[in-house]
Amino acid sequence: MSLFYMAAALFLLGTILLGLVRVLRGPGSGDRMLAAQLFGTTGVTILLLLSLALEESALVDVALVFALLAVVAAVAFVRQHGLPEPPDTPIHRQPPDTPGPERPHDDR
Amino acid sequence: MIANALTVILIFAGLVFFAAGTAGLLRFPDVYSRLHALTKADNVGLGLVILGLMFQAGGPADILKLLLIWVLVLAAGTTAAHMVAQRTWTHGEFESDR
Amino acid sequence: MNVLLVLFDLVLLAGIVGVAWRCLASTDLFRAVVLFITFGLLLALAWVRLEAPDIALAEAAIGAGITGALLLVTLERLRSIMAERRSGRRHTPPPDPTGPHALLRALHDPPPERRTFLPALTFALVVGGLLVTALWHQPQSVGLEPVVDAHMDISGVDHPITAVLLNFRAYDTFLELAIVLIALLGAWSLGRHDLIPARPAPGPILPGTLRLLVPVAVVTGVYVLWAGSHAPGGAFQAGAILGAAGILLVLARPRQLPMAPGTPLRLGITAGVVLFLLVGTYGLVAGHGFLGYADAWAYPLIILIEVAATLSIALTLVALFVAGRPAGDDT
Amino acid sequence: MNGLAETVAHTLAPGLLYPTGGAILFALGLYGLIRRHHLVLRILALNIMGSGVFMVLLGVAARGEGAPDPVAQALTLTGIVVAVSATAFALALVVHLTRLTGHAVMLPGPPDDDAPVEDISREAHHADGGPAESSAGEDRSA
Repeated sequence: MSLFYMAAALFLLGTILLGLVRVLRGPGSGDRMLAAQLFGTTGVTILLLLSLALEESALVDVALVFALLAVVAAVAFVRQHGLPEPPDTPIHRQPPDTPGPERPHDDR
Repeated sequence: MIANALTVILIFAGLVFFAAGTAGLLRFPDVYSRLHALTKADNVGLGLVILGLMFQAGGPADILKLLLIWVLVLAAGTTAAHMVAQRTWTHGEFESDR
Repeated sequence: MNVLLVLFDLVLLAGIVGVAWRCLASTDLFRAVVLFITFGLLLALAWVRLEAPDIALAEAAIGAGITGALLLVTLERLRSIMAERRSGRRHTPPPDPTGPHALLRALHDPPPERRTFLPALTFALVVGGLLVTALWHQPQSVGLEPVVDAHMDISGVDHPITAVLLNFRAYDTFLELAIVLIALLGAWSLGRHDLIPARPAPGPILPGTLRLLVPVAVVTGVYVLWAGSHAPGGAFQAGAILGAAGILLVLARPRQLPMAPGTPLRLGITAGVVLFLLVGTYGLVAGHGFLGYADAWAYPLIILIEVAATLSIALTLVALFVAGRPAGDDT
Repeated sequence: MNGLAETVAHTLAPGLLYPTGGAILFALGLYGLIRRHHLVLRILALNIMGSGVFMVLLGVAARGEGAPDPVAQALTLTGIVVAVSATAFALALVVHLTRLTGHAVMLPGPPDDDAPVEDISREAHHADGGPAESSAGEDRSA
């Protein structure tokens, strides 16, 4: 059985590493934050699987703490960019294929 | 024996959902559709894995702890998705200072 | 099983090193911070593989709860300070917050210069190579595990790490609490805190989540503190969890930070160090040496110190997050 | 052939694999610390170096059979809490510096290292404000 748990944990670790592409590529900061949040959920699952595979029941507590505090970074993220916008500010949404100068700089 | 088989099946189903969530995160075109990966796919995947692990739990306390973890992750995922979506909606997908 | 474990280790280490590399290579600071949050998550998995669930617990609370929020709020403070300075300049047109060049550079680090490439690379390679060589040729030793194991019955607790932290090497823990306190004094010496210049998202969702999360966090903190006497857990982890819950509360408050009354706050922040010092001095007077306990009293004293240390660490972490003296405090 | 397999198995044991990874992290953080100019990035680099040290400590503690060394784990635990409070203090200093000077970038030194000390003090550059120095910080380090 623990072989199966370990394989599942390895698979989930692989999905985290794949999902890193989204953090690296963005393009918006919302995308990056979303990906980090997703890693939290996957990390909780990996910890639960490892707790059975390695027979270490304390890992359930670690998973509990991760689940409990997963939301903190997201709340901090929302508190960014709160300078009061002038009332006539247009919501500066632009189509993703416009190569505007404020496109996030990608240095790869 | 049956418990083991159920665990394997449920965890396997959960992994499929995780894979779907990652695919969604990578392939969907914009933030709003990528939110599905967070709020739906991964939370269902975690739910299935936890359901599978419950068959291996030692006692009612362990089962309750696993359930609590799922509830907390659900709450965190919902809140985070809501806040990321709202912020993207009010500030635009690309900020001007990066 | 062994092959899978080795594969897991290799993939995990590759991920950790890769994430650290991309984090330090980022020109976009926000991206670097998100990568650093992911780095913390992967590190917690590495600590699990190294049979250190205590460290994983602390890393989970600090990496997921505290560091990420701290860095994101710092970025926001930097951005708003720079925006203010730029708009206060006389000869430039007022910045257009939506304009392309308005704040382009605020949270942006230009790629490094070419001329530092070779020296930096050589230096890092030499140091890393020396470290790896030293570590590979280190003689095998059993460490201090047998010594700790032999003295567990007089330590007053059943968990070796708690025994080391609060009995065998209580000195370290005492000085560590003092260092955390000094960091806070340093932050306070910089003056009043800045408001976090943003509103939280309006609507019922965030308050509703808080109503679920904060009580559960308090219960979890107490549980982890209690578990520390016989299983992974203890004062640091509990303090980090409670501190993260406090940071969540601070973040969710609209606009204004909670006004902590000065005196109780100071008492709580210094409680750990003061109590540790009192107990240590008592041990000195009673003839057990500084920070020594009578065997029969070890358990209650350890619990007492741990409770005080948890309170101090939690309050100090929240105060460090707010970064600045409490408002309405004119000393 | 047998010896080779044994060497590989020995090398891939967590007690040797993770300290090596920790050393790599330390070197990587050192490299980033030298190369990057933004102070927040430098703090991240210091944190990565610290994590490398923790990984070395815990990896060495986990070597061999039996339970890992609890003293090394306890030291790492204190180290993590000290690291997070030091990081918080450093970030507060960066915010304060930005409020005073208007930027959080540590500029590279002047091209010739023998220049008089006054030339390195950048606060005068930035304190008075004006169009001439509008982006001196970015231009010099770009």
